[in-house]
Amino acid sequence: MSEQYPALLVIVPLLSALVVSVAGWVNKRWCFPIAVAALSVSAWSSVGLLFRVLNEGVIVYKLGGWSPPMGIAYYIDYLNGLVLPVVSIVALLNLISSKRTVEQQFPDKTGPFYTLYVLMVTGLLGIVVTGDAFNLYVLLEIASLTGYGLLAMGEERAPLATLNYLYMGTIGACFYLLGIGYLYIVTGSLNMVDIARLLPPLYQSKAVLAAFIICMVGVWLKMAFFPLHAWLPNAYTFANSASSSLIAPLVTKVMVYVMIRLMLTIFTPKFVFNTLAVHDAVVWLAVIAIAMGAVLALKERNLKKMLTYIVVAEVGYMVGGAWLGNRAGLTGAVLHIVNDALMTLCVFLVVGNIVYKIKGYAFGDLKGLFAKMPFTMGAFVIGALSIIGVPPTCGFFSKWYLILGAIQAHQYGFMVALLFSSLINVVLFFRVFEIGFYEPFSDHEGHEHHPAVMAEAPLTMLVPLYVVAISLILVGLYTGDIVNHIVQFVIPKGFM
Amino acid sequence: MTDLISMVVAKYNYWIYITLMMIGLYAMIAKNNLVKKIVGMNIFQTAIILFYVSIGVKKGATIPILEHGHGPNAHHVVHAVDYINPLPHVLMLTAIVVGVATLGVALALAIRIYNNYNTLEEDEILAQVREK
Amino acid sequence: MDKQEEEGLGRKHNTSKREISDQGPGRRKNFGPYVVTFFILFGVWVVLSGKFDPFHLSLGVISCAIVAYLSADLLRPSMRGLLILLVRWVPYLLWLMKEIFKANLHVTYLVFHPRMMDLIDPKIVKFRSKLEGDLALVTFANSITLTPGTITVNVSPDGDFKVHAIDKASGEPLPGEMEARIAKIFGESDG
Amino acid sequence: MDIMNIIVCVLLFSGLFFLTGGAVGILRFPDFYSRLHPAGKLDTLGSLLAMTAFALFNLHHFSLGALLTSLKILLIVVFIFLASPTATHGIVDAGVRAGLAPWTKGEKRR
Amino acid sequence: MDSIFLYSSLYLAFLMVLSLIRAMIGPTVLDRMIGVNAIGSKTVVLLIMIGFLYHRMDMFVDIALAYAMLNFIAVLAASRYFQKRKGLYDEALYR
Amino acid sequence: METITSIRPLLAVLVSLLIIPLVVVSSRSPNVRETWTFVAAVAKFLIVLSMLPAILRGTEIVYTVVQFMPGAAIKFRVDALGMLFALVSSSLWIITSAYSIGYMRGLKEHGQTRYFCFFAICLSATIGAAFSANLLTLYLFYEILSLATYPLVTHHQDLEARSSGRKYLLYVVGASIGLVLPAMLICYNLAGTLEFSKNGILAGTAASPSLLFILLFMFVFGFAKSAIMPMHSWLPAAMVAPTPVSALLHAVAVVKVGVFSIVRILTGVFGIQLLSSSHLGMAVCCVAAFTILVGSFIALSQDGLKRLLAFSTIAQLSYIVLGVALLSPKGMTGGMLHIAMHAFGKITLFFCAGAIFVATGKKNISEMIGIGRRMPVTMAAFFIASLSIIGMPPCGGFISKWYLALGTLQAHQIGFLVVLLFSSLLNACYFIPITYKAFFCRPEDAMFENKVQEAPVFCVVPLVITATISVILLFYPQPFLRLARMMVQSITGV
Amino acid sequence: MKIIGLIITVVTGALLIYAAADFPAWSDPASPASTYLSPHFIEKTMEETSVPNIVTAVLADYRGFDTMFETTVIFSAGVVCFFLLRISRREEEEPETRYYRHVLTGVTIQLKEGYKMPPSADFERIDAVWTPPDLIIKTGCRILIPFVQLFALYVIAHGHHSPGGGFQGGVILGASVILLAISHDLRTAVRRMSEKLIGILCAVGVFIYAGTGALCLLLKQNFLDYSALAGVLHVDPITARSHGILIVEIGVGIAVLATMIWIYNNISSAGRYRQGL
Amino acid sequence: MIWPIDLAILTLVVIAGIGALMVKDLLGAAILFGAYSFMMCLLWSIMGAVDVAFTEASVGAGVSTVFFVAAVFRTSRRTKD
Repeated sequence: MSEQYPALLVIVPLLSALVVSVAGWVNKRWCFPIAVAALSVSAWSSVGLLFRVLNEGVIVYKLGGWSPPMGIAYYIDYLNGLVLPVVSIVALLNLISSKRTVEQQFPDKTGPFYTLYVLMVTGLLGIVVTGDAFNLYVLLEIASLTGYGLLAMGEERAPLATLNYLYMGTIGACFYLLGIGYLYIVTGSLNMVDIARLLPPLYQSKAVLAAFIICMVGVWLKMAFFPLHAWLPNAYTFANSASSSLIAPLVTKVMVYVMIRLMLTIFTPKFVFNTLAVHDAVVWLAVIAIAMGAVLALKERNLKKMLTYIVVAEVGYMVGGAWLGNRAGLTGAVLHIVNDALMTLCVFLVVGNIVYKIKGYAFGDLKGLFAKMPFTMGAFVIGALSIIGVPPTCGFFSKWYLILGAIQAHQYGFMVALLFSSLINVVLFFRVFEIGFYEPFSDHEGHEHHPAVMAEAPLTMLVPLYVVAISLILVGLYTGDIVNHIVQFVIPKGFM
Repeated sequence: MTDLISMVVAKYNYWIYITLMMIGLYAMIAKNNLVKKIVGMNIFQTAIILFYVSIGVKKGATIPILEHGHGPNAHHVVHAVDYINPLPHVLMLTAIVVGVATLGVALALAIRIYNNYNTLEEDEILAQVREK
Repeated sequence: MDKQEEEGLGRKHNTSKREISDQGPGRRKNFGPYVVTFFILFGVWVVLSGKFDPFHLSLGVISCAIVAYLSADLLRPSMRGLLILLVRWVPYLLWLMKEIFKANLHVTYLVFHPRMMDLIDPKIVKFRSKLEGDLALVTFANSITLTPGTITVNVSPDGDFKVHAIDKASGEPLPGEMEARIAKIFGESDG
Repeated sequence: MDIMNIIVCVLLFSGLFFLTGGAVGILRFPDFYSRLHPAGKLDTLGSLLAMTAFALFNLHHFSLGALLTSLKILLIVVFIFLASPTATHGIVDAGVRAGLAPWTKGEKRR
Repeated sequence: MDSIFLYSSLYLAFLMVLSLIRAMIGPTVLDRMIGVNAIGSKTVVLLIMIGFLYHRMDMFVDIALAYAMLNFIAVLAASRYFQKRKGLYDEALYR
Repeated sequence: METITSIRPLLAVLVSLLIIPLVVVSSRSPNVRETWTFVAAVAKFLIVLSMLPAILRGTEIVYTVVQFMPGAAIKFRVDALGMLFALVSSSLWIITSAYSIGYMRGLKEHGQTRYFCFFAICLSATIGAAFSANLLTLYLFYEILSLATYPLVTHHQDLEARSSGRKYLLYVVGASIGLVLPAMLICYNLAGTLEFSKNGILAGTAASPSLLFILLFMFVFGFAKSAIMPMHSWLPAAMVAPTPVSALLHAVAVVKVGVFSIVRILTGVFGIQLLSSSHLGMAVCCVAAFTILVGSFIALSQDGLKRLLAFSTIAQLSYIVLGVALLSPKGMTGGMLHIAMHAFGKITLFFCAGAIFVATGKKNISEMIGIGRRMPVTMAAFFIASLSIIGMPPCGGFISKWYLALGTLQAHQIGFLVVLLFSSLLNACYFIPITYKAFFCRPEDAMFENKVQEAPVFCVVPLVITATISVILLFYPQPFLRLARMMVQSITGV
Repeated sequence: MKIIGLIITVVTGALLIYAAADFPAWSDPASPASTYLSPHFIEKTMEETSVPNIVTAVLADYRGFDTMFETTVIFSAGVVCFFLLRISRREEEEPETRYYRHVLTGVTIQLKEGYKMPPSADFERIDAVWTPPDLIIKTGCRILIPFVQLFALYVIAHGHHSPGGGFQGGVILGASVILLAISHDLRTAVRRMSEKLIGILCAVGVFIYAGTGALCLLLKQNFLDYSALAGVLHVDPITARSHGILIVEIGVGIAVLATMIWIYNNISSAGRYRQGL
Repeated sequence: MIWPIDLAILTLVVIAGIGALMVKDLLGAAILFGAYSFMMCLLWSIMGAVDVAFTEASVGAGVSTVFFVAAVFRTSRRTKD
């Protein structure tokens, strides 16, 4: 069966999304177990794929039995071999964690919720696994549409924010589609590898240049890269916690993956860094992105919104890293996809737990939270430390590679931006810790012992949270292995 | 000069697709009404479809459905130059479907927004948001 | 949706003016309408399809069966009506064509007349038709719409017509000859 | 140029003539109700004539397939004949319900 | 014959411009509906003409038929609006 | 030099982490909880001690936990310097644990479980830093230590604690992220490795002198825990913490990790040759000397006992930096030795301050006139310890100061000798009056008139022990002196 | 905002125009797009899949995977609309007032606070804004709807030979039900196709598609390789491809049909399913 | 490909598109958008993309216009631009 893993990876969630949908009409209680089973199979096959890639190298799976330029093919190489397990496992953990929230928030609509959830994961996995440029667009739309649906169910402002997201997302996806069209018009192919093969003689063509720019702008829109980020904070903040903790970790990261895929596979580094030579400008844009994300986060008095701005800043990390144009920077960017997915999941799960128990996430609501929810906050500390970049959590190591790349590329601005944002993160998170820790104030001497009333989230929410939190540390400790066995093969040979 | 004119003439489809697309894009950015923006979004999408379909056009070719598909001379040789490139059409079928799906979702969102704020004008909604 | 309510409301009642059976498709005992619908539809299918190999014909049978199952209660045909209608429709259609042609010439004349504004004098004419059946009324209304300078504005189920006429001459002859012809088709010529 | 083609052309041109009437009519007529007259009638007849022309022309190379295609064209005509008055009625009904007063002689064009 | 069809179709396109003008200038929504409906009926004819120009009549008939059906639905839907929203005539406010 | 691969360094680090769950679980029964703390402290000390013979034999113990990239790993290497530091801190943890029990129970503090947990984490990090074999590991444990100290600093959870905590974080974490991290990466980029080596990892690289200068000061100021001016002002602020915290952490673990890190940087990253050839050592010496003088002067004007001790610490820490930066073998020996000597002395002083606070609630020196009548044992210990800090016999401090002074001479830097002596004079000026007033002045406060009433036994015994050790160290400085000498020998070859 | 929009638009347009200069001329038969992949499709489709409509063949076979997700897109749009708009009974604030109309006389009865009429043949439930359907429209549509549906099925069935296919047929089929809802009212349409049925049909449609693919997988071929169905259908592999295409087209049709109705129901009644457009 | 008609219809498309965006009434915009879809459908068939034309006819002209009208029905016709 293992040769069918690439298909199973996407098909099992798809089919089970349909089954979940039907189950929603028949008996709502079946939805959740089916969804869990489906995502478990995906996770299993993605891990299986990763090991196959490690053993055998690139895997090509022909859908419909048609060989690649004619039909659609899946290419699983080291890059998506790494990203796939992350996507599926993050989705699985969040799914388990979301059970109670969903029951609390949409008692009548669990069926559609899980349907959309599983479909979204299908879309994201498909984006990562596919080797066809147009197929990617379709899957992108699945992920986006379901994402709109999931995000819009939230607070009063959620629909408006989501509609804005929808406008931006549509422009982004259409730009991507247009860029693929430009490539198609000059090459006549839609398969990524095939396009890459046909492109080199056309590097000087204006159409290829425009295709690249348009694709990039489209992808940046989708990932909320700096000047195009305006939709993200509101959309993620006002959504329900189960959805935002799925979408915040995954969507931007998957889009970064798409960007790297575009840069590495379709338009080869030779074109991006030698022919085009705009990477300095992009890195500076990333610098501004990081700085703005940090500063805007500092302004917020609301935990979830603050985190969304951190997401914006993190996007800056990855884009900047990928555009540094050297091995270390790219390693950092790829590593950060993994790490950032995990740490964002961690903090957003914490927000989910807080919302579940306290029904609020403004700073004012967090008073005394360390006493109320010590375990949740414990995980939050780990997640926060990882975002700050404290060793041995994984956030440190991706930052390590990013800074190393910045130094090697002599992009000191980027280095400073990374450090600056880490410092701001320290401020941000310790501000939250302070509020959760001290308020309401005890008397001046602090000797009075307030018996803490524990109101911890249920076990289904805590267990996934701790799995993530521990994996933050484990991934950090095994960074060396990840880099040596996977990430270094991502980067094409001959790349500096 | 003649080059320019011949270029303009030879690719007029592309110019018009760009025009349409820019109309849509401008509407999406600058219009104040949410439904107008959705209309703009659809125009934007159709412009891209126009672009793709324009790629497929081939002078002196017919529609991509084989003549004499079945029947006595079903197995005569098919020449590629006789038929329009079908691939962009396939892609655009998908794109149209995506467009209508997005439209449905966008309208559903607009209705929800209207239920919340009783208006579809973005500035009025934002004013209400700020008041709260 | 309340199941019980649905069931209850769905019981058969012939006297009602309700047009569509609430039973949903396919719960009637009488198979006549289905068969008739099926054959009408199959005739249309053959025209549409133009393929006579067994594969496509069997597809056609399946399709027609599905549509008949779903929508026979919409069409509500009967064997007798079908035959009679076909025979009687043809002369009426020819007559109608003639009328339409005349009407169109009239309107075209108006359209291209330089002083068109002086010629036209829109007004609303009201009258009561003797026709009873829905189908007859609708045929009449549509015919009015298609012919000389008149458009049906409103028809009540009882046969009250409101007609917008573009000028005096158009509105005069109503209900007139047309009503009689339609009454003949639908066998309502008793009046 | 055989006789068939001439018939086809005549039918086609008369169809186009009526369609022209429809197009001009909806521009020239003074109000909504009167505009419906050309829109509802002239277009229908115009289409009818043009379609008949096409159906005939299609029979040029006679075959079963061509006949069926011609029948299909006539099916469109039938459909238009059923649908067009209904649509016209729908619009006029909407006008009445929206409270649009009919134009009467002597008023300004609107 | 092809050229006749070609010029006829160009002429039809011109007629569509006229209808489109009505659809653009209004003044009421209903006038626009009339204009669009008129465009629709011309489109059906035009589609079949294109079929002849491509010499693939049989392929275009289906589209024309579908077109006639769906145009009808759209017009009905728009007119239906006024049955439910009686007297709502707020276009004048922004004219 | 021969090396042994052994897991013992890792165990030494982990043992205090492992008891945290036990501490948390047994939070309802304080006795059990504190037993666990003791067990861990003793176990840690024993593990460290078990490595001592091997180190003294001249071998090194190496253990690689995980390799991230070439030249950067989590790796432990126990050498003489690390052993010295680990010995000091692990032995003092035992004593401090005992003291903590007395102090915390005496004041009925809240959150004691949390306190013991983070205390344990801090100790792990300290030992980890002591045994780290490369810059990355050092940085890792340094960061953990910084963050784990934060809850201890802000233990009281009041406004003052909050602002102090912020200041602490801003200085320590800010400096380490903003300065050490980039400096470390630049190093890595230059040298391709972060492994400490005898000659310094930067020795063979083609770094320009100005880059070296910048790097050095990024490190020196980046390890803000060492409280080199101008990065010092978190230390007095952090004195809001409970006294055992101040005692162990701000006299031993935290600040010493800072200094230790600087010593590692100077010896392991830059190397003696590089420093002396580019005169960078001199620059560091100047900064250190400045800190010594200014710190001492400020200490002179303090009234709060703990704040006084804090500024004294600032000054004393710079002795160590100065000694190492002199680059003369004797000076380096003195500097390293001072890590141990100052630790025992200063911790005694802090214990005394805490004991006074527990027993009487006094914090300011001006309120302690005549306190010797009530707490003679405590004040006697205070006296001994202050002698050690001043650098007078019969205390251990004398030895280290002696070596330092010799070092200045050996390096032909008479100026720094003057600084040393003058600062010792200043030390005497602010310490001796306290003891004098405590014993020989009439108490103003009626509270001191009563009979002898010491702090709880758990408070007093530890400070007596540390004071005693301070004295013993003068006569038997063996393990520490030998370790320091071994280290210096391995670096300089003398 | 307008100025920003203008600037962005102009910049984008300028970029696109600039790039278009390097395009091959429009409708050039020698352009890469026309010479690289498409000749294969055009020339080989018939022998590889035995489907004359190349678009259908490419759509459902060569790029069948795209189409499966296209159907999924539609499906998810339906679910999203339902998820966003449908107001469940629990969410409604107060017990609703119900209206009933006596079918024969047209008398309307109002029942307050959630009381229900006992099931009766003579009354039908209506809504507060109910308007009597127009006779002409109603009758006209009644006659047209079956033919529209038949045409839709024809389109699905003849996707191989003429333009059209599952998607178009499905839309027209859905439109016919929408037409019913428009010409009568939403309740009538919902009675004929209940919400649950629609919801299940949606999923079933996509399931037919994906399930066919998965069946190929179980028959030891790659996903969506319809030639694997040869053994099941007892035909040669090429005809099996053709039949496979038909099967998935039917799936697409069902999914699209149901989704279109679903979206319409939700949008036109804003989720209350009372009174549609 | 019949370029004169193509050009004519392209012009119409642009006009209809602008019209749909300029109309100060959402119902009117929806209707004009329907007209825009008609034009598009014609355009596709002129370019020989029959399947696309079919889809556009069924989707653009039929269903999406109905969706628009339904949405406008459920919200408001009012618009300022």
